[in-house]
Amino acid sequence: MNQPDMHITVGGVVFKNPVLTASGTFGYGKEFEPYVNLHHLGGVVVKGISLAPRRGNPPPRIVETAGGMLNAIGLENVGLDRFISEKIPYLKEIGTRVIVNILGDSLEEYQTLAQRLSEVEGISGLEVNISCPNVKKGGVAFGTDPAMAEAVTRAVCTHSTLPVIVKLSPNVTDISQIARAVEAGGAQAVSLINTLLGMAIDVKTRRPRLANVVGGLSGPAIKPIALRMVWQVAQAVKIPVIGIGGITTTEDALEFLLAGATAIEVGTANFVNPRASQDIVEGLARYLTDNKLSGISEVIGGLVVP
Amino acid sequence: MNQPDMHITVGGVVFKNPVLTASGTFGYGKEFEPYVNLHHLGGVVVKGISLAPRRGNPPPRIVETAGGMLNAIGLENVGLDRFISEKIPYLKEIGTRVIVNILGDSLEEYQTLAQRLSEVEGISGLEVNISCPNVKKGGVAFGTDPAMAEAVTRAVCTHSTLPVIVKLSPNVTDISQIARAVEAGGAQAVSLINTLLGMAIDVKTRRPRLANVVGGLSGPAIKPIALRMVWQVAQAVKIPVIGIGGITTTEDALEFLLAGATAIEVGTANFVNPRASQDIVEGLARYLTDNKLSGISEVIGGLVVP
Amino acid sequence: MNQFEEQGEIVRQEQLAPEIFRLTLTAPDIASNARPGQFVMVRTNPGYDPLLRRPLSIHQTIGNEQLQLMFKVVGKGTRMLAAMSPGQRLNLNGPLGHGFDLAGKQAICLVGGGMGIAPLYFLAKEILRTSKPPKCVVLLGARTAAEFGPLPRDFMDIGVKETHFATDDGSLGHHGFVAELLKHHLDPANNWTVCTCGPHPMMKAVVKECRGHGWQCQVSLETMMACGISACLGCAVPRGDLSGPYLHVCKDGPVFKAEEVAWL
Amino acid sequence: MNQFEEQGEIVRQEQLAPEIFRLTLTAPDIASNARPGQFVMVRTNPGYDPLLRRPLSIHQTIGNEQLQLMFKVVGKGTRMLAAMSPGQRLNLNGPLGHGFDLAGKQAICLVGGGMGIAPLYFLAKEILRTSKPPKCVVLLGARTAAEFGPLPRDFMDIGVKETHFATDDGSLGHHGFVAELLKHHLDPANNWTVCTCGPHPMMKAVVKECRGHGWQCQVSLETMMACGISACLGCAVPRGDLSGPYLHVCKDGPVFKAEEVAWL
Ligand SMILES: Cc1cc2nc3c(=O)[nH]c(=O)nc-3n(C[C@H](O)[C@H](O)[C@H](O)COP(=O)(O)OP(=O)(O)OC[C@H]3O[C@@H](n4cnc5c(N)ncnc54)[C@H](O)[C@@H]3O)c2cc1C
Ligand SMILES: Cc1cc2nc3c(=O)[nH]c(=O)nc-3n(C[C@H](O)[C@H](O)[C@H](O)COP(=O)(O)OP(=O)(O)OC[C@H]3O[C@@H](n4cnc5c(N)ncnc54)[C@H](O)[C@@H]3O)c2cc1C
Ligand SMILES: Cc1cc2nc3c(=O)[nH]c(=O)nc-3n(C[C@H](O)[C@H](O)[C@H](O)COP(=O)(O)O)c2cc1C
Ligand SMILES: Cc1cc2nc3c(=O)[nH]c(=O)nc-3n(C[C@H](O)[C@H](O)[C@H](O)COP(=O)(O)O)c2cc1C
Ligand code: FES
Ligand code: FES
Repeated sequence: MNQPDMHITVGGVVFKNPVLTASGTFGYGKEFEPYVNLHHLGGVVVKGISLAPRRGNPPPRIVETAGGMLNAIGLENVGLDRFISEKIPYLKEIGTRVIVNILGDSLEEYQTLAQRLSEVEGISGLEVNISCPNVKKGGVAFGTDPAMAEAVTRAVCTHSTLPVIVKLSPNVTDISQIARAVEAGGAQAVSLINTLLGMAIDVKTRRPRLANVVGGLSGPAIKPIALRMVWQVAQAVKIPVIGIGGITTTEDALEFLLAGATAIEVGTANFVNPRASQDIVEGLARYLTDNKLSGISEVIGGLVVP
Repeated sequence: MNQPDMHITVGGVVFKNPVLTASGTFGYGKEFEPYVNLHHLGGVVVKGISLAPRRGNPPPRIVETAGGMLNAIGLENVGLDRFISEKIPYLKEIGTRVIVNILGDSLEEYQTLAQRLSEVEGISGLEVNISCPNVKKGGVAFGTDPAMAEAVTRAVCTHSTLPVIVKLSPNVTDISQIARAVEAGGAQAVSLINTLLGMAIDVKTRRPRLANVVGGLSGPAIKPIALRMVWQVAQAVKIPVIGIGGITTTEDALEFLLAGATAIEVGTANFVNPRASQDIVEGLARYLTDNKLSGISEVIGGLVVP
Repeated sequence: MNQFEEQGEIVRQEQLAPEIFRLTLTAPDIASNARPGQFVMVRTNPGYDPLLRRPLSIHQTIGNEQLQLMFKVVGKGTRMLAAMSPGQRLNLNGPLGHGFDLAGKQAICLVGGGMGIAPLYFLAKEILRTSKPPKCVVLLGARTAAEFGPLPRDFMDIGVKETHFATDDGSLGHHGFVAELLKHHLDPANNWTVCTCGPHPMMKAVVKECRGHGWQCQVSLETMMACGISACLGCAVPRGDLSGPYLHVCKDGPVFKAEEVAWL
Repeated sequence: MNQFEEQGEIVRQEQLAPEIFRLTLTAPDIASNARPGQFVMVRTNPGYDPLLRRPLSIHQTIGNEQLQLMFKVVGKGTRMLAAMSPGQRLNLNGPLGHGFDLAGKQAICLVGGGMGIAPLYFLAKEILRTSKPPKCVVLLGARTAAEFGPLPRDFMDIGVKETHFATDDGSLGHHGFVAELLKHHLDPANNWTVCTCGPHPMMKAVVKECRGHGWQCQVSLETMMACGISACLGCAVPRGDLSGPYLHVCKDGPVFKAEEVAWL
């Protein structure tokens, strides 16, 4: 029997399968080397990178919730220079696509990141985080206003030779509207969702459980919301949609693909099961074989709405 | 030792304690009689009532998700007339406050409901559902636009002699803005959150698990989002805030009270543990006693943000 | 409403077939009020995964104190139930819904498929205990003989005279669908009341057969349920004529007259 | 990186005290690579409640195949672990983080409080096995004598000559804090290396005492952890001088030199 065809294309780049890992949940790839054959993955999206290194928020930074977790890492990262010198050499050798997640607090920072990363070998695309709810400046404003979202997208696209994926915030009234704005701005794809703003309180101390007070909710708990948004956005735009949010099993991944996602990213599940991303790659291949489907394209957008 | 003082006041009405039951999760009260001493509760919010009876959505209407559930009941209800003739006589006798949740698809329908219910004995307040995501007309538009939200509020308030609580939708970019609009419209209180729009797909049949395709997510999964919104709204408005969303245990209730909620509503938890509402009333009393607090007012808004 | 929430104490856990279990528990309030066809909502675990209670028919009551549930492991909740052992406590509430109505019936046939057999055992016991119908025929279907576990004997032991079987693989009785047994074994001269519980296509075939003969038919329906007590309105099914408000399985059922509901 | 994910098979579950358990499992890859002070991330259940893995120190390895975890039931995850029994499998990954560094140390004192004792047993075994320090003093604290379970004997059995105890209620040894034992039992003439693990206030007091004497001190820290493998950046702690990037307990620790981290 023929191997089913798992490849997908986003922004002109071919990925060997639709399973990527979500930014901030997979380190810089190397951390998962003991658990996953990295070259079996469709791609790795690395932790969000800013121009200068960032300390991030003070601890405590994470708290578990029902079926999920809150994080207020605050975009801690090594900064662009150390990312290029320390992380890229390893990432170039892992045998899969590397997408770099970028963030900034001004159009200029996004532009510079786009420009500088376009000159680096070994990168297959940029994922633009316009939605992180953790950092007080930057982030939120871009992702919740269509005009700003379009502006950042345009800034990145005009300064980059790489395919640009814009990562959308779910903390909005109408995510389709933002998706359309970003498409108009030139994005080759959108990915969604980033985390939902949430909070938890320690009733013993009467204090917030996160030093930052609020944080981003992720994990299986948010999957229904993410899936609904992916379905809405897939109908609203023509560019490929990458589905993210609570994907933990092969079935979860299939739900997003059926809803119209061309690819998916595995996030919090990497913490629960460090092999999750590879398990899903294998699970999808088995699903195609078991159902005698020739390729993953027979799944994407296959939802039947009677 | 003195009994701790559990009473709270919303819109000039005194409730014996801050624990209410959420609309649509407690039937018309009677359904829980075998499990709960209804007169021990702070109040009962009944299933949403429209002017005419509504069939609601076709089945399937519910699906379980990680730490939560989706519902697309579609606001099935017996309509105002049968509510008044069949349900009110029982509700008048249960020995606690009865709040009637109302919904309409025009300002006029809300007005009429407010007017007619103001003449009915045995009702302590109205909760105005401007946010239900299940019904294609009505609902959504009111709750996601500040001007419309203000308009419905004003329509209800000017036609009602009862305290008016406006129930907010979480499917918005800035819930504080809606809360302020509703306060300006004359609401005596706001309650939040209603359900978050979500979706689930049956990968075997490739069909949505809900006949309505999308539904409202509720349960412990959404608690962090609800708590964050309650905290934001409590800072944004001067009127009392009623916290709703995933409240299942006494600790959950305390989190909402600490975040600034004057009262809370127990929803999906009633399905998981039919005694949940009463357990929380008893748990709060025990908490006050154990911590030597004289009353629940020493908890409300007690969050310490360093 | 005679409904109760109880911390049932598990007294026995039996594995009847590879995936089929029978749990016996002490829950006197529920047991002493239960009628055949009613169900309970079971909290399968103290945590949030799975979150909701699971509806299970009452397989039988034993004396006034105990009740039995028979279930198939199909997912998380039933897997957790299967892992429970004697001495542990299980929170459940019930008895819920309306059971079968056999007042004044003369010739009764019970048709069960798969786990739909569960409530019929309670019903058979009750029929044999309370009345002496001229006929009580039991027709049971499953995928394989193994899936019946000890049930064939159980029905015999309580005094059912006539039991026929159908299996998908022919390993016991008729090789085919249980609904096909109706025409083989029910004397059309009698005015049968057929009570059926099982997979939807099976019940649909039974209903069709009954309609052809003008027999009365009572069906026990399953839907997703969040509350089981008529509070969530999640368990809606369309009426026979597809008009008017929906029926609610947990309150108006789970047992309906076949013509009350739609067979789509 | 010598890290492994294994389906450890549980070979023994012991209840040492009312809330304290010791789990022995076969996990050869992890066991044969573990060093004292390292930890594992344990998936306490196959479902989503609780969702995240739980970090637990390696209490000891037995041969090259087995490892032991010692834990206190404080919430859902540890309660689930306590309910597991021999024959069941537990998914865990490790060994993680950096352990204690005792290369060339002459006089070593281990100070453990509560569950902080867990990794120190492994450490004591290793010290006695690999080197012959002139001194190895063990100081253990708990709320009551019962909480120690069989540990006092266990430490004796492996050849620790000098063990002193402190309990909050005076039921064993010194009535008071374990940190107070340092000045009672450590000869200031020696150049001690103190290794400590336990509640934050206890370690803070130990660090202060060491600083007063100019003794080296290594501390094992606990924070909330989502991944345990340096991917989530959740386990941040401020550096000793409060400046620069945060340290990450799962990667830079859990064992740190006391002066590396801030004592707020
Ligand atoms: C009134 C009533 C009586 C029942 N009596 C019995 C019985 O006596 N014995 C028995 O084995 N089963 C019975 N069922 C079905 C039983 O409730 C489901 O098998 C059970 O809820 C599945 O739970 P789970 O967590 O193991 O599976 P899940 O993981 O929840 O689901 C596994 C599969 O079962 C389906 N399912 C889940 N919940 C229900 C539900 N409430 N109704 C129908 N299908 C469902 C899902 O769609 C899925 O395909 C009854 C159902 C109803 C409504
Ligand atoms: C490196 C490391 C090694 C550890 N070694 C051991 C050990 O050998 N034996 C042992 O009994 N415990 C150990 N712990 C603590 C252990 O991880 C927690 O007790 C456990 O995660 C609690 O899980 P739970 O689900 O039972 O409790 P939960 O319900 O999650 O929480 C109960 C309480 O414990 C706190 N808590 C939860 N998770 C953690 C965590 N990761 N770190 C600190 N506190 C937490 C919560 O804030 C809460 O107050 C270690 C922690 C770390 C970081
Ligand atoms: C600990 C943590 C750190 C994250 N850091 C980033 C980040 O740096 N950039 C970003 O775009 N998203 C970040 N995210 C969001 C995830 O990439 C993902 O969008 C989100 O967690 C939802 O997916 P999940 O439910 O599968 O985790 C982070 C999430 C977590 C849990
Ligand atoms: C089955 C169901 C029906 C509901 N019906 C209504 C309704 O009629 N009117 C309304 O305002 N909210 C309705 N809600 C929303 C709840 O009142 C509540 O706002 C929401 O479920 C969040 O709370 P929870 O997580 O505690 O359930 C319904 C929720 C559920 C689960
Ligand atoms: S299951 Fe809730 S109304 Fe029937
Ligand atoms: S626990 Fe995730 S980085 Fe340390």
